Amino acid sequence: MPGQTRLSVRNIRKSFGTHEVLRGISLDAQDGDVISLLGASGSGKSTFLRCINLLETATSGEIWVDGEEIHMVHKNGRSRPASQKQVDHIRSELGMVFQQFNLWSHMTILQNVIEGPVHVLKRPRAECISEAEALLEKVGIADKRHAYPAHLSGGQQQRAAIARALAMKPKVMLFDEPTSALDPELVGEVLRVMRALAEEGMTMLVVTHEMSFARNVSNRVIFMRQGLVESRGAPDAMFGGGASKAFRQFIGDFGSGQ
Amino acid sequence: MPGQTRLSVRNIRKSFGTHEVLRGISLDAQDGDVISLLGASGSGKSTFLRCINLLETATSGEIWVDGEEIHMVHKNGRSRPASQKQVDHIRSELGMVFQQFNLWSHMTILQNVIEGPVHVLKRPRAECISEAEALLEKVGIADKRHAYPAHLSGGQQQRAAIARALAMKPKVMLFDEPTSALDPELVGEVLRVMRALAEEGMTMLVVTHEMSFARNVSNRVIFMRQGLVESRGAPDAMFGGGASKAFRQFIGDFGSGQ
Amino acid sequence: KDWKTATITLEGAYAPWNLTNADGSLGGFEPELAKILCERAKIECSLVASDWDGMIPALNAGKFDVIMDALSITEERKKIIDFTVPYAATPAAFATAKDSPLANAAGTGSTITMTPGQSGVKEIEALKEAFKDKTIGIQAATVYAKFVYDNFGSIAEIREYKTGADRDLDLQSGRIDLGFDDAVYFNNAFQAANGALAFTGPEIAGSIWGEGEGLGLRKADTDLRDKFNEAIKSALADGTVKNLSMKWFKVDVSPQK
Amino acid sequence: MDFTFLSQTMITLLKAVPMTLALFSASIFFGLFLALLIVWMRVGGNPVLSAIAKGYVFVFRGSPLLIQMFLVFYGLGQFGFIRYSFLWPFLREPFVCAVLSLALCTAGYTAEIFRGGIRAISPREIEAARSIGMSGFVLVRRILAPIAFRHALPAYSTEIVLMMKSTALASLVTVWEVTGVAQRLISQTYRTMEVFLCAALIYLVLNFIILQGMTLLEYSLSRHRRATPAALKA
Amino acid sequence: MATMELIGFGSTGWGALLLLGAATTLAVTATALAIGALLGTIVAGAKLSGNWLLSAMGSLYTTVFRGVPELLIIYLIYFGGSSAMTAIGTAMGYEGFLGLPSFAAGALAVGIISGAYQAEVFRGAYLAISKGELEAASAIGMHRGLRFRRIIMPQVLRFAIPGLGNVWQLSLKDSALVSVTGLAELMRTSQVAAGSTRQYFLFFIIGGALYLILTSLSDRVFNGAERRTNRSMPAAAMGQA
Ligand SMILES: Nc1ncnc2c1ncn2[C@@H]1O[C@H](COP(=O)(O)OP(=O)(O)OP(=O)(O)O)[C@@H](O)[C@H]1O
Ligand SMILES: Nc1ncnc2c1ncn2[C@@H]1O[C@H](COP(=O)(O)OP(=O)(O)OP(=O)(O)O)[C@@H](O)[C@H]1O
Ligand SMILES: [Mg+2]
Ligand SMILES: [Mg+2]
Repeated sequence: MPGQTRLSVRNIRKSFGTHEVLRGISLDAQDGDVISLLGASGSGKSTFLRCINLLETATSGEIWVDGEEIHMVHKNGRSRPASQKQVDHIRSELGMVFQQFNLWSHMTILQNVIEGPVHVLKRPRAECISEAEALLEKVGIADKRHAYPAHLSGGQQQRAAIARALAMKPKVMLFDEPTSALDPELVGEVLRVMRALAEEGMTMLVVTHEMSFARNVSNRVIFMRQGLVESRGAPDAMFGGGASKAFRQFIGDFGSGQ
Repeated sequence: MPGQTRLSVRNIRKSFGTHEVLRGISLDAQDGDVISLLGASGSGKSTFLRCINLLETATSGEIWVDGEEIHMVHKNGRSRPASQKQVDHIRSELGMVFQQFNLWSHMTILQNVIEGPVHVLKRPRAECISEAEALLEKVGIADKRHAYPAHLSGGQQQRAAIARALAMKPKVMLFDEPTSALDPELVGEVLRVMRALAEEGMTMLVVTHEMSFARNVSNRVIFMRQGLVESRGAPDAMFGGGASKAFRQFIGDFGSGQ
Repeated sequence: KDWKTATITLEGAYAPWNLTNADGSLGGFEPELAKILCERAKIECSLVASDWDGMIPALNAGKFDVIMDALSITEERKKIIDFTVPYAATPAAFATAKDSPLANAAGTGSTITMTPGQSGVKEIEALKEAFKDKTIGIQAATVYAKFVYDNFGSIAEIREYKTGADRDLDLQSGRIDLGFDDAVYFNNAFQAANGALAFTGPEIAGSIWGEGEGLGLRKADTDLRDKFNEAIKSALADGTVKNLSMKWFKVDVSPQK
Repeated sequence: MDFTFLSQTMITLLKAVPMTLALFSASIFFGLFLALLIVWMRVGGNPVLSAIAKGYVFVFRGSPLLIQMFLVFYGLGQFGFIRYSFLWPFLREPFVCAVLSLALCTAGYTAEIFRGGIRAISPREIEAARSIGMSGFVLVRRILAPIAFRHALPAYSTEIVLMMKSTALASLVTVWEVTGVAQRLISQTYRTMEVFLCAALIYLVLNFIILQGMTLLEYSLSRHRRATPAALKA
Repeated sequence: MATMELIGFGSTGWGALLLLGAATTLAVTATALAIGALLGTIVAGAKLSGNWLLSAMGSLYTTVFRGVPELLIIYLIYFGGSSAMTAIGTAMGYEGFLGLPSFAAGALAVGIISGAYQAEVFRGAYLAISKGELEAASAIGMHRGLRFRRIIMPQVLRFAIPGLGNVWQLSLKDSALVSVTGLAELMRTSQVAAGSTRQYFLFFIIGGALYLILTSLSDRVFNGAERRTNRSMPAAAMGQA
């Protein structure tokens, strides 16, 4: 099992109008890889994740998930996926936690979490509920399971979003700043959950501003700058001072401090 | 000027239904005070800020802004402000940066920033625009001034929200996790901006998960737990190990590491 | 009140009684008769078109003074408004598709006279036999509707239409087998149908249809009514009505008495 | 006030209520199905289907129901090939034609209303659904439809009430429902205001019941927006 | 050939009258929409006010004017209105009949009805505004009026445009009922032409086509407005995969 390539991205480009946000990004992730995606605000991290699960269609480039290439058709200068079926299948294997959570406002937290397993994966409802409750327990919001998203605090919403993504048991998880709304104690807990998932072999791509996560949990770090990969490497090498000047400046205190 | 009490909160309580979220919180803030509000997710921090500028009406308690008490009327077990005029006036002196940003979706970033100064404070438009541009420059999103919120990255939206609040030149600022969506480099920059504001004498109440801010920028730390102030004190004392066990556990690595 | 002027309303869409020309002016039997009547009554009249549905309430609300719209004089209407003496009275008849098996029923081409409530007329009994289980279309709420219900309600299916014109279209499409209405009206409708429709059975005339068509007025305006009564009587007496009738209907509709 | 007349009128009109209700429920039922089909064609992404749906909505929303009904009932019968086709036994029936034209017309409006509801869904919630592999029918059934329906409900209740009133036109095609009977009474008695007031009262009561029902539905579907969740109260 | 002559502009053609009818319909509808916008805003405000008396009055208005057949409301205003005016006139010593002009009565009646529908459209649009954005406005001290003008109105308009398009359509067709006041709008002109010439299908189809032309003109206006207000929305989430 180790060494199998779960996700492979080749030379992705993406423009909004004339503004080129991604200018050719490639990446390979094996089983159990935890890749931290760092970069300044506006450098294209969210856009990159959104391109991988096709919420945005990249202007050009290739994406392979679990050895399967996502087929694209190109017409009149626009490209789109060739088969919706393939897209759906691939998306159900790619989990995503959004920067803005994007919980379904008309469903309670529990309903949000079981929605995918029950209606996309078509698994038995009772089973999904007990799994969902365990997950909510794990992220510490089991008592809020019958509340609607609008009635939760920011951190509670974020944890609900994480639970919702995990309930799909995806092979690859895409996290967009999964701890931004959490306090240090919870950050520690969520990172523990993520570490355990990595050990179970889940592949993860994590946009984060949490340098301690990048350094201590992930096994590779990618630093994006203006739509390009500025530098990449093992965390120790990157944080150890071997990285580019831009990266050192980006991490600021964190690099020098420890 | 120093020593003048800008904000004073006495024994605020707030329930949602039967769930008591705030259970009696008091606070005094003088000119130039920078108070960090720490606490676990769901402990009531956002609710507390929202009660101060009356977006939620507290179930009981008193609020004084700049020496003026906000008058409340109590009727059938519910309370509400006595004078909408007073509320509007007080709110224009209280800046607020929301956890979810809440930018006005039908306006460009620049329009969002000048909206308050032009239409609430009735200042000349041209002047407001040049000030707004300077503010946007300061938070690093001047190039996005004609974009709509929906087309910005998370960090860009957050900085726009900060600029919008500052443009009102309030006497007291309430920040709800103002750096949650920012990378370390930007966090550093935004904290620099806030430190400068504090030196100019602005009073600030900051909900944050950024321990380095709490420790290095603020002059007082309040730690909330389950709707109560669990402990409070000067940052050095709190982080120096003199604080409660709950607080030490909350800050985790941060406390022990440095 | 001294009646120097009066406003007369009509629908302007009930050819040939009254109709609208393409230039917007009103024409037909009634507008021409109205002109003559007003001259004789020494009243300056203006004609305005208005919707049939609102006509009687609008008269009573004072929007105009006279209705001249092939308005049959009936007991119910007399409770609400006042009438002049009739200036027309028309027979009624059945119509059907020319190629229908019901065409040329017994008595076609003849005229019978009936009085209100009369039953057991042998021509009608013959028609009952012929029209068994057929569908008859009538215009709702007319004297003709009552007649058909009374005499054919037990043997045929009756369908009520809001306008005669709608019924004629269904007669042509074969949705119904027979129509019953004012014979003068039918005469005109047959032209529009390009000869696809024809009378069947006898024309039915007489007091069974009431007194005929008269001008409608507010009950209070008795002086105006009297002026028009005089005018109508004189126009009937000197054959003016008959001439106009022959011009527009090709038959004489002036009340026989 | 002439109470015997009013009560007699009321009784006569009430006898026509079942016909009004039959027209109403049948046309709402078929109209809803047709509308869903049209919305699906409209937003499904196929340009040809979308254009057809657009054209449909344009024609049926853009012209008066009176004209549509006239053309469906009297117009279709003018064509020999329809008169001799297997459809004629159905189209011959006034009730079928009335329901057909009412349903065709309401479908155009309803389709626009639901499209508006779909537009009001937060794009973020749609993205979240797509990201777990939802698309097509499941996406519609689980996410789009519930949210869109909730958004569209006020406009849709309006449309339903309009349909109740639109059934009044069916007397044009010899289906005698409440308004038709009222008009017939008026042309017999000429007491326009009294008869119309009775009819109005009937419609008002029927519509009030419908609107009340819709308000209840709206309330029960917006638990997620109320200030305090009901679960926390008690 | 005869057909072309009938609908043409010659001395026997109905073209000019039909166009005049269409123009009248347009004028009635536009006036009614303006009246309705004013009433609708007030009623929607009342329903949303949170004051039970105001909101009950608002509900009464929307229930009655949506629930009662349009024709009756037109009757009430046209006949009732003139009876009232005549009574007032008589009391003030004026002899004879005083009436609302057909156009004014028709536009007022359709406007009152359209106000009930617009109130619901505005209310729905208001509820669609993000609560956070309203809070942000309160938080900088915007008073009610300002918040309404700067934040609520623009967004309500944005969300209400499709609904207003629907109301426009409704009013366009309600205006056809105004013919009972004797106003020669499009529907009545078509019916008069049909009855006078006995060319029912021809004139109903022409009438329908003219309504469609009015619709397509107004659709163009509403679509343009919709596009303009949509600039700030994220790129179509619906369109793509
Ligand atoms: N409108 C509401 N209705 C009911 N409960 C609410 C509502 N808003 C907040 N709560 C509850 O009140 C508690 C405090 O929420 P609050 O948003 O103040 O937390 P917080 O301290 O800001 O947390 P975080 O750090 O996660 O943002 C939470 O348990 C939340 O579920
Ligand atoms: N829908 C859009 N239309 C136009 N420009 C967009 C759109 N979405 C994003 N952008 C632009 O693309 C750039 C990259 O955005 P992205 O959200 O990927 O940044 P990010 O790296 O995730 O930043 P952050 O850390 O602040 O979330 C930004 O400059 C943003 O303004
Ligand atoms: Mg981002
Ligand atoms: Mg919070």
